[in-house]
Amino acid sequence: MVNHAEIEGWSTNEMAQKVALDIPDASYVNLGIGIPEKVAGYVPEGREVIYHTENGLLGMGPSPAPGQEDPELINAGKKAVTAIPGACYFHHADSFTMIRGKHIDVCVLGALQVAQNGDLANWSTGEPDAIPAVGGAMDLVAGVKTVYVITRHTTKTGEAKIVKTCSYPLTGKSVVNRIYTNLAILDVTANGLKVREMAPEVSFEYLQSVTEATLIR
Amino acid sequence: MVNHAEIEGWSTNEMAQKVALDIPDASYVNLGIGIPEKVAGYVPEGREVIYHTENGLLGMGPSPAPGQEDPELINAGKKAVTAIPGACYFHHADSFTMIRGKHIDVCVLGALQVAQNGDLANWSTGEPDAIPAVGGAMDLVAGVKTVYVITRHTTKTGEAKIVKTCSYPLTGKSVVNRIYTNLAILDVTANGLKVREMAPEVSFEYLQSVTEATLIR
Amino acid sequence: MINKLVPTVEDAVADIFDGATILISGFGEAGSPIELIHALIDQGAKDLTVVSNNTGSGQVGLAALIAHKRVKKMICSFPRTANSTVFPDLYHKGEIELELVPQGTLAERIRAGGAGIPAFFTPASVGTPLAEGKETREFDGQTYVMEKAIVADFALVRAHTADRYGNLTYNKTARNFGPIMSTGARKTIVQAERIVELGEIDPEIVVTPGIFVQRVVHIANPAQESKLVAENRRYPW
Amino acid sequence: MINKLVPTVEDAVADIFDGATILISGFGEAGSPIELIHALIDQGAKDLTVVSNNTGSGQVGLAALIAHKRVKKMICSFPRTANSTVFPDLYHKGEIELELVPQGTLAERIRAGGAGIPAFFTPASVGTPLAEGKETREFDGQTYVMEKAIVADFALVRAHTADRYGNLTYNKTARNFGPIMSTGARKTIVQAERIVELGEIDPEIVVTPGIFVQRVVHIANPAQESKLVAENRRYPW
Repeated sequence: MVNHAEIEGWSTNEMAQKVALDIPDASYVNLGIGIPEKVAGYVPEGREVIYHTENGLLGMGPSPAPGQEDPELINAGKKAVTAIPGACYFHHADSFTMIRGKHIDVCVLGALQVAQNGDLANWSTGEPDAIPAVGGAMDLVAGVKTVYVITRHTTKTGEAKIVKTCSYPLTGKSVVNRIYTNLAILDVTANGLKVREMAPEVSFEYLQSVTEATLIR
Repeated sequence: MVNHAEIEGWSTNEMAQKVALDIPDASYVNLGIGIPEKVAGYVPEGREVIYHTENGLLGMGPSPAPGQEDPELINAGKKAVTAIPGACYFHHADSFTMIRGKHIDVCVLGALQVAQNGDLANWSTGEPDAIPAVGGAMDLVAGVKTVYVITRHTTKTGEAKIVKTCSYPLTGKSVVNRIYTNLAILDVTANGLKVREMAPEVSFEYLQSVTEATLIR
Repeated sequence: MINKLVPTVEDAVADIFDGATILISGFGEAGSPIELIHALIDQGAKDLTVVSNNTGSGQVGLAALIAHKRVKKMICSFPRTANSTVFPDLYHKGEIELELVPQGTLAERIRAGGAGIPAFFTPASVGTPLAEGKETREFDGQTYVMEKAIVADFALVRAHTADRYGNLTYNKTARNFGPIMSTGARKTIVQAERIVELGEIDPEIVVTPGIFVQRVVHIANPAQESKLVAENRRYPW
Repeated sequence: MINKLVPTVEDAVADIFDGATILISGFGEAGSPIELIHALIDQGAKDLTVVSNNTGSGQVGLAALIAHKRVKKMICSFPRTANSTVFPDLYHKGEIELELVPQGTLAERIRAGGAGIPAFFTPASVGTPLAEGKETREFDGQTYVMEKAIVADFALVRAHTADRYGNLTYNKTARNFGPIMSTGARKTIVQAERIVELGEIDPEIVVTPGIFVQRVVHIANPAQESKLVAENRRYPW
């Protein structure tokens, strides 16, 4: 039994900021579509991070000014972006050489469920009428050195997303290294999910009560 | 028993010319090191043939004028070459994508031995003190659409090079399509080696007498 | 004489046959050869297997090809599209097949097809439903799944600049699948915005060597898919 | 701050350890990182496995590294060289191992290592002594041999132009193995003739994206191996 979470905890922007603080200087980073994209806005001054987008750009810059969008310069979410000085373009096989070949340091992905052993489900609810769509997620979790997940701690209807075993189809087995939720930051360790940090007002007991997986202090 | 060949037949240049006549307009061609390189000099007027060299150039041109050599613009034999307008450079994996992926139309190779089923031996005599060196030959015979061999009909000491079964280590099995020697042009067919053309003064009987493989008319 | 330039998109797609497997470049609209796809709709070939990252949007380009029921099967990584109901509708009705492939595996299978590599091993999808029924194998203690090359009959590719040898360059992230799809088909058909003389493309910057290209058609001002979708355009118009 | 530029070749090769596997770019002298190789000789690492298409010539560059008995094993496609007796002499004495690999298989094994592909199938060498002892398999009626990726500890690569991110371009056929070797090592060390500011290399023409490169050293005027060989030079001089 998991309680319905009543503490809001960190905002999405605060979560993104927490992730950004954990990305070392000089990292090559792939940010998933959606909330993960916010991470780029919070990289601390003095750190130089290079963003990879799997559709063929290393050195992705911020969104262009309105009216400056180029339909041939987009990110994996098909939104207009820019390219920084020192950027380069390449084809899809080379792009996934970067991913699969363990050249990308960090990726940040959303999640439907994360299991306590690091299993990730983020591409399909497995419902019969859903159109399955996977994109590059399975390649990213298989190849990137460090996989961060950023997600709300529970679903909108209060169901646990941090679970003992994923019920949704997997994206990858034992692939997640750290989970950032609105309530806590959790490390996936050999012994289980270790609480690294909790949002203000969140106690360990409360956190465990809204988490299906077993947490360790 | 094979006779020692006494008829000289075609010159090396004539052999190269025969090969050149059989290369269709608009072909992509890889010429092996040595005698095969001569073929480029005999492509008939009006045919446009593009030469591939496996060290990363498509659109190889003739040798540069003396003094114009560039040590970074060489062919697979490590000789200075030029690049024609419309040429391009690429790396080794892309170069062998062209070869292995059946994008090259014709390659012309030398031979130590060719067997009547199209087996080719052209990289090693298998002697214990020889330094084996294979280069791109095995990839070429495995991937190029049409494999031509250009070779003297017998060795300098009169031994057959067109044999029933290769005694030297193979470069590839059943890979040769046509053989150009100083005495004849032979097609490798499902039924055996078919004589396509003979040099002046060469009779079928004479040709068979200096050939270990069984010839068909 | 090597001249891969053909005068019209009709000439370019004339020999595409029923049942063909076709690679179509593009990531969303970026790099999608929309004029070639429209010519293929006009040409009429059906029962096609189409390999493309997405399934198009609106009622133009790839979505229109699907809407006209010319596509028997899609091989792609991301068939959901914000602005299209074409694929989902047919899929729910059971009128189109889907082979869902992780994006990197899709790229590598196409590249392998072009490179004469019949199969390879990848860590992506191991332990997931997309690896079910596929051979797996350990190398150095890690499990990998064997994936097979895709070899296509045709590729429809959009490039930026081309010459008569078929040498190509691309524009920004519109490059995406174009270079590997060019290698992966028996006949690669290209639409390019600019046609230049031989030698005008620096040999150091050619992205697709001409050997991989069979036909080039000049489309100076390709339609912009997102604009057509915003205007609710529908092909054929 | 990302700055992959290091001041000297000594800095560049400082951490190469005994027993390391090292990819060395070049096809003959074209693209051979001769100053990095000489620095490696000075540095002293031994028991190396070297992956390079050839074995060098004369008594400089790769041939000198071999002559100094730093190389335990060569993985290459063409170890015979017109102007060198270094490799043949040691090979005949049984003092150096040789793994002979068809050139295209060598390239693909290196590329696979960089791309996270542990193994693949190729038609090259099937039915020959170089396929002996290797697994073979049929796909669509044709036989292929399984080949495994090469993953190296270091790559020594010669490029033409570089920036501080490690983006590289090459010169003509000196490109050869550089781009794939850059991807295939845990640490890729580059010597480049020209160092430019970020953005000076057009993002469309970068051949090796900086992500594959860990260190760059500026060698404005690299020695020309064939000239040294003609002059009978011997390293160290």
